[in-house]
Amino acid sequence: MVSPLYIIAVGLGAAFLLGLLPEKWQRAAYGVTLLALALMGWIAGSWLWAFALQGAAPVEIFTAGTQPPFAINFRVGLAEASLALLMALTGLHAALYMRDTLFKQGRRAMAVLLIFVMATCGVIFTRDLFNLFVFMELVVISTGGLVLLSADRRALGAGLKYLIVSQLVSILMLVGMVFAYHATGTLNIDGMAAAQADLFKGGALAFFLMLMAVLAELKPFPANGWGLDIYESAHPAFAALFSAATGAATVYAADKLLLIGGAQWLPLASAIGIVTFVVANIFALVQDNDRRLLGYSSIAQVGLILTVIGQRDLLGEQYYFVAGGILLAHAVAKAGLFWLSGLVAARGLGDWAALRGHPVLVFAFVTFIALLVGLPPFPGFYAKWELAHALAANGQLWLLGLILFGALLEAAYLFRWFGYVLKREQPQAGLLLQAIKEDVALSAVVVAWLLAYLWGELSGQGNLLHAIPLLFALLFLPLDWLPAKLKNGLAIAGLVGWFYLHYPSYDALQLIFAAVMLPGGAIILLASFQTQQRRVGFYPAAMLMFAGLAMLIEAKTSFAFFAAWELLTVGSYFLILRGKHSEPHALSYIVFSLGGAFLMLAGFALAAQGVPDFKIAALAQVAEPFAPWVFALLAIGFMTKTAAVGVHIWLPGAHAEAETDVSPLVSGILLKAGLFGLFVLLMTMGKQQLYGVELTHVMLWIGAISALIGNLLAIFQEDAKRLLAYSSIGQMGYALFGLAMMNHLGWLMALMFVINHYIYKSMLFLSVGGVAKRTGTRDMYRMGGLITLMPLSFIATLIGIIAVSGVPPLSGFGGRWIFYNAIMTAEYRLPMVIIFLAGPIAFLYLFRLIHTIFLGQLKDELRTVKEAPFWIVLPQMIFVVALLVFALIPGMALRHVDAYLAPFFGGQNGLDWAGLTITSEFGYWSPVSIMLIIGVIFATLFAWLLFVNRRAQPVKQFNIVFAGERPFRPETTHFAWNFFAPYRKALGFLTQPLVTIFWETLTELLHSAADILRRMYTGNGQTYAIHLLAFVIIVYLLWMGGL
Amino acid sequence: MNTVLLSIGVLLAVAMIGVAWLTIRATRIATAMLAAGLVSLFASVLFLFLAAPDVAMTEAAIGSGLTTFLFFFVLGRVRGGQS
Amino acid sequence: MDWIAMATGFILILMGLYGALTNRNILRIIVSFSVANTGVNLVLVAVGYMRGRTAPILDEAVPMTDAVTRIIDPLPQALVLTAIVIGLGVTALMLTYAYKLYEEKGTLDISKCRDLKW
Amino acid sequence: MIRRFAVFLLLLGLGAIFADLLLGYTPSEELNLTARYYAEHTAQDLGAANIVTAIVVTYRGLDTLGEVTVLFLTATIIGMVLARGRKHRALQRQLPAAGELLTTGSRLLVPLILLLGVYVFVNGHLTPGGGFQGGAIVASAALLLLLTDPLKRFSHRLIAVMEAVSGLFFIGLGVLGLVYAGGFLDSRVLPNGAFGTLFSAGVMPIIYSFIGLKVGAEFTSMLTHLAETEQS
Amino acid sequence: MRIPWALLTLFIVINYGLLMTALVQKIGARVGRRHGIPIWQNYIDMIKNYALRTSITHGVMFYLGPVFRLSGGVGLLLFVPSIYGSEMFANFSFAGDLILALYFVFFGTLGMALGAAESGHPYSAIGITRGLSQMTAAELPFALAVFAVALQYQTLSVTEIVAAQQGGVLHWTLFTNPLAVAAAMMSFLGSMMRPPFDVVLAPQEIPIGPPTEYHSSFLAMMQTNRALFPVAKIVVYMNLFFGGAGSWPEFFLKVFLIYMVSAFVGVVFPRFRVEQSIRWFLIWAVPLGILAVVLV
Repeated sequence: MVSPLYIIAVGLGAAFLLGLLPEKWQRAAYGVTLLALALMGWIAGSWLWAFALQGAAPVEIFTAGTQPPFAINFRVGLAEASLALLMALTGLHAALYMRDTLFKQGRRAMAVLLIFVMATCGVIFTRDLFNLFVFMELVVISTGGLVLLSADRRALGAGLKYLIVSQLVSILMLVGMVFAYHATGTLNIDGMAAAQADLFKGGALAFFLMLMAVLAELKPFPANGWGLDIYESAHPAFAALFSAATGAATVYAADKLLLIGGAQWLPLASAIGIVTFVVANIFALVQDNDRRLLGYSSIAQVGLILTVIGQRDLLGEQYYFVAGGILLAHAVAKAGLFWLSGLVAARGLGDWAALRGHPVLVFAFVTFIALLVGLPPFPGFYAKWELAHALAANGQLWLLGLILFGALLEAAYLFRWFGYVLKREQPQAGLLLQAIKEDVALSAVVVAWLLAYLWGELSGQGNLLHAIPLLFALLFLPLDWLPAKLKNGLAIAGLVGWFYLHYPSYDALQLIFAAVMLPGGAIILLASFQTQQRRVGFYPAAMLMFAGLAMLIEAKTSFAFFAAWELLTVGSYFLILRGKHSEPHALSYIVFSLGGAFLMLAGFALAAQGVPDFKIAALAQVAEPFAPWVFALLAIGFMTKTAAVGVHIWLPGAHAEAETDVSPLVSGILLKAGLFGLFVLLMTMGKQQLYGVELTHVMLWIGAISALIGNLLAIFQEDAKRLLAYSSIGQMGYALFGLAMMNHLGWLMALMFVINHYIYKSMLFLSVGGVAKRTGTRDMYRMGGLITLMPLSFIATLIGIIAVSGVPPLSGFGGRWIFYNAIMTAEYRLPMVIIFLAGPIAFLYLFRLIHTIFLGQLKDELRTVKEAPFWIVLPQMIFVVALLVFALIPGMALRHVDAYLAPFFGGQNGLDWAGLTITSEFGYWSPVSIMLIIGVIFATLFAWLLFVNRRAQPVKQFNIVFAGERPFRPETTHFAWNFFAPYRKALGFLTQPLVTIFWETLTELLHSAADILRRMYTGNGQTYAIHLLAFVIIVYLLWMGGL
Repeated sequence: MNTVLLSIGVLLAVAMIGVAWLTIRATRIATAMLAAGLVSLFASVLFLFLAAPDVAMTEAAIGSGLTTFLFFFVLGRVRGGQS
Repeated sequence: MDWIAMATGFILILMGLYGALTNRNILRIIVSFSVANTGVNLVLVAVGYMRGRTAPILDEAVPMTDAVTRIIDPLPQALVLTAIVIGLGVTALMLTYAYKLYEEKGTLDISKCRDLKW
Repeated sequence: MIRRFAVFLLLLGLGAIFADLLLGYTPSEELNLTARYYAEHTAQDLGAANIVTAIVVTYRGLDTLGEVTVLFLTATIIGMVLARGRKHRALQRQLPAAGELLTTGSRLLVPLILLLGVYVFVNGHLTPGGGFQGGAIVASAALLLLLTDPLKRFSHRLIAVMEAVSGLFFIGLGVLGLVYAGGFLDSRVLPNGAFGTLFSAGVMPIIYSFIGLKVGAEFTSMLTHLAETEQS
Repeated sequence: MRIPWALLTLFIVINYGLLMTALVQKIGARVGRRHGIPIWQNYIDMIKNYALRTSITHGVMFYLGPVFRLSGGVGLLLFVPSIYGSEMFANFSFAGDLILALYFVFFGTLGMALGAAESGHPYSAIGITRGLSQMTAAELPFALAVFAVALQYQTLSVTEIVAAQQGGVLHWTLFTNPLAVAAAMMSFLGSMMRPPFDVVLAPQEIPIGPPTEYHSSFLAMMQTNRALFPVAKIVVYMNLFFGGAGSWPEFFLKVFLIYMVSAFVGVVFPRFRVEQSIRWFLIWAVPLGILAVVLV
């Protein structure tokens, strides 16, 4: 093994050697540079290998043949080696990426790059304070040089600002250091840490100054304007280095420095870190320049890591896992994004739409964003999980809340950006493709996935990349070049196969949900056979969602549950985003979903109280002070997914704007994930009281109001798919209501809704989607009279609306019947009033749906419309059959669930399923008899009427009684627009978009606050220096004043 | 001896502060630069008193010498910076 | 003496910073910083100073054997040596920046150099 | 005005911190652990009379290496920045020649100054002064030449080679220490020799000489690069 | 064996319905000092319409409308026992309980709406929107009342509810739970399509409303339902609130009296616009229903 000192020696030596080479020998110089960087990387890598795999102990390296306090020493352990490898690799990649620039600038630039990398390694290795200072100064100065490699002339100003600030920093550092030396008699970090006890007051102050100096390099809020300017104007390859390498090295320096101060300084680090994290993310919301946005994000991430460093004591042995996970994820993702930014010609976020033509680059972009946000299976996910658990177990709830809030903001702007990439107009400027640059960026993707695997292996929770559903979903990435039909077949086979292999191990509840989600999904996917092209990106997204669903159902631990939850959220987000105009809606979907997911994370963390490997079933044992909070957090998380009122505003747009076969997926299937979660929650935790309020009672109200508001809004929609989407809100409200009743039949009704809603909503969405596809519009008033042209779609819709409305004999009635039986024993009666009102309102929108599309007057431009494509009609017909079967023998599915639920309610079945009649405590219901009786009456009357009118004469379209005239234009004759005008007059006040206004105001407030506050970054270097000074003074007053 | 040294030290200190004031407030940049060099020079004398001959030499050669030259080099090339 | 030097050093730092943060001319800012740096060096050396002792150079006057009781702390001096040189490096770099900025914009007013912000 | 007031207030705060430090400062009566070690061991272990030099070159040699690198870096960046865009410049205008006195004086003085510089850094381990000071003196010779003839083109090549070679030797000696002695930059690659003589203290004087050369070269390089920018 | 008895019930109720509606109309006319229609006028209309052979159709759903409508009426009647205690006239109540009846009401409404919409006449659609809108509000107090009654008797079985009201007039829900009955009767007014809630059909003006395009046997089928449906609906009310009927005479009397309630109100009040009637139900009837539910 080569001494790590050679990393320094090689870097420096190569830099000096470059001076020897003649000016003309650019290639040789470049070769030396690459070689040196590779050598440095190799040395670091070999040590990493030794530490990680051979369990070598950390080594101390003495210089000058003298023991540490008297000479400078290095320490190299696992963390140092991996960070050094990171430095060398990013350096190497930067050199490759900047090849043209380096050739143009000559060997001097290469030397500066080498010294930069060498210096960051030095910062990481050294255990001597002053040596740390020297290396940091080297980093600063080489940064001052590398900034100038940019083609952007503004970089000059940015570099100057940086130098001004670092002058201030070095003054603070030196003064602090010499007094610390005076107090402890040593410059060695470990020595100082050992001497901590005799740090008298001057020592504390000295430490404070040093800490401020190092923290200032981490760009804390508000002393970070200069950093942003560098990010914005520097060469992207250098910005990548600045973010990944400088950031990581300085973080590590801060980590070392905090050893000196000891535990009492850690809260300060956390406080500064979290403020920076949140504020930088808020500011980033209003950024339109890609690199500046990345700069804000970098600052935020480093703030987060600083927060984690401050929680070092809490995290214990998880510390390096957590901090390292976030740090490496940040470094790789940021480097990758900066490298990508070099491929994009223009600097607006929307200009990244140019990536769209290159699926591989889009995949890279997605990977980096997922890495940054901390989605599974990337390291940040595991890290966030452990962090949240440690914080919750130790009562740091405020901190946890702020971290999650900041993370949500970050996710919001990153996903918004991703939306731009996929949806914005392709810019004129386009891409500046260059093979080497692409390769560099793509190598970061590889590293990202390697890290994901590594962190999975290291995590005690099990590696997500070993989960077969997830791997199956990922398989579709390399297969994406295949034709869609083939992939569709594979996907369906996968879903059905997985279900077939696993259903024996499911209990009744799991079975119902699994049947709806997996084979149910396969049926909907039949509709996807009608696509012709390759449909790039659809299958990985869809299968990611299904993987999440499959894993969710089987999840035993809270970790598995949460990971599955995030997977299905992300997968469905990609699916929704595929819609033509779905960009804003997909964004609001992902923001709400992640918000809900973060609440769940907090809930699980609070429940676990530090127990690793927390079982879902153990939720039942959560003790008193936490239990109601856990319940509330999880419930809100799940209700976000079911779009309960208050957090429902994402749903209409997301479901309506999705593609034809995606809408049923996300409506018919995805919503059930929330119900599944609620089921699990209520089955384990039962009733909880918070401040004397029974939480299930609150849920009861939420469910009722959702039902009312969903239905009410549905009747005023002109857009057919929006109508169905609002209807889903109402239906989920019913299901929530049933669950919250906390009685046997209520739960049974909720399950009934799971099945029913899946069938009829999928059917209706497909039917309406088919119509929209053929007519080219979703506005119902533009349709009309399509019954003769699209009879099959009409039949599906007809059966669908009868089922939704709950009119006997179809299966919707079963739900209503169980509902009435359930409310008979419910504890609360008032919420029923709202549900009663909501019920009949459903008729309004259902009638509107079928009337305005299929009945009434056919439009001239639609006279040649054909029936929907076969593959869209086929699943509808399957659903029709399924609906009839389920209407006839609901017991087939429900009796098992009934028996499964029995133990929760005293062991009795809720209903008596013997024979054909289903009997409850209060009433009875015989689906077969009902169907027979109605069928016979109906058939008799129909036959008679047909017989009587056997010679009836069909008339032309406009042959109606019209005050003696004949209308000629269908547009004026088809009564469709503003259909329920009187209703709006009477109850329109209930449709005030209060919730939308609330969330919009909140968003608006955040944005304008960011827009106003960010003006503190005036662009004047002096102002930035003043910020830094103010930062120091304020922290001094707040912290030392209280110390 | 000690008092003499001390009074010289105080004198130096006062001189340095005065010259430093000139540095930050002089109307002409050239004056400011000269004053900064002078501060450095005084400092190197003070270093001698502080038993730091190495530092004194360095401060004299680099702090007051080279740095000042650098300043003037650049000053000559930017016409005082006001335009 | 050490008190005087230290106090002077601190005052120089503060004055230098005041100059650096209030002057708009970049050259003046750099000059002010160099004053502040001198102040830092003073403070550093002053911390190492011990009354009644001599420079850490062994010769006839200070034999090897009683060096411990005769010389002052050499370490801060070594640090200051490095700090001075680093200070020069940064100053030179900033001057170069100033020169390039002037070439670019024709002015040295730092408040005119605000094309990157927010 | 507001800015001034704000800065004043903030500096008042910083002043308070400094005052706190100043008032809390108690001069130590005894050498602390580290300083005591240097006082007791430097002469025996390293054979250097100037303890500061021993610290700078050996004990904290890594700092010095960094410091030299700072200068190298600065010189490189200055070269990089100023070389950019110089090529298309119109060539020298004729400037008034420097005065007779200066020209003759410099011819006389330059060798002397150079000699002095070399003396300072060669004796760094014995007397005050060393590589940095010597290097600065060497550079002032170059400065003098520049003053007498502003258009004098120094051989960049020569400077660069000197810079590079001395730097490489510095590192090379450091690595030799790693291989043949106690660690990187250990000066005991060569025997300590007789205390107080020129050829003592191991490779310390050699390293310091290279430092001196390198520093001199770098200063010169900075100065010439700056000097070669046109007087606009 | 149930089927012949069910057909008999159907026959009785249709004839009774035809006569009763005509009678009520005649009474209204006499009160207004007009001569009024002959008592068999409904029979004449029906026979004429069924006999018409000139018929046109607007499409499949056009057929289904009346069929749905009449199926709804027949089904509603047959899912509820007509005569308490009589095995013969318990009809098909074994198939489902109160909830079935409650929801089956909508079957005809929905079917009618579909059929009428198929005709393509804008007035039909307007009529339907009005009808459905009004229904949502009108059904609410009824649903609340039913809930209250079910809670009161702790059963959803119509037979059991009737059974619980036996033993004297004072055992009727009318007296044991007057709030619920009041709410339900208000709802009843709305569902009878009589003034003041008849803007849906607007029978006095030009033929506006869902049946605009219907004629001949289509219309006849709907007329049949118009006779049948109110009675079927009143049977539900009777069973729930007025002690049910132990015999056919009691049945006739109670149905007539309950029907007269809506007739009286209709004579007194002017017609409401739809939003007015919605507000009226929400303001007056719903609170009563809520009180009924809460106080049970």
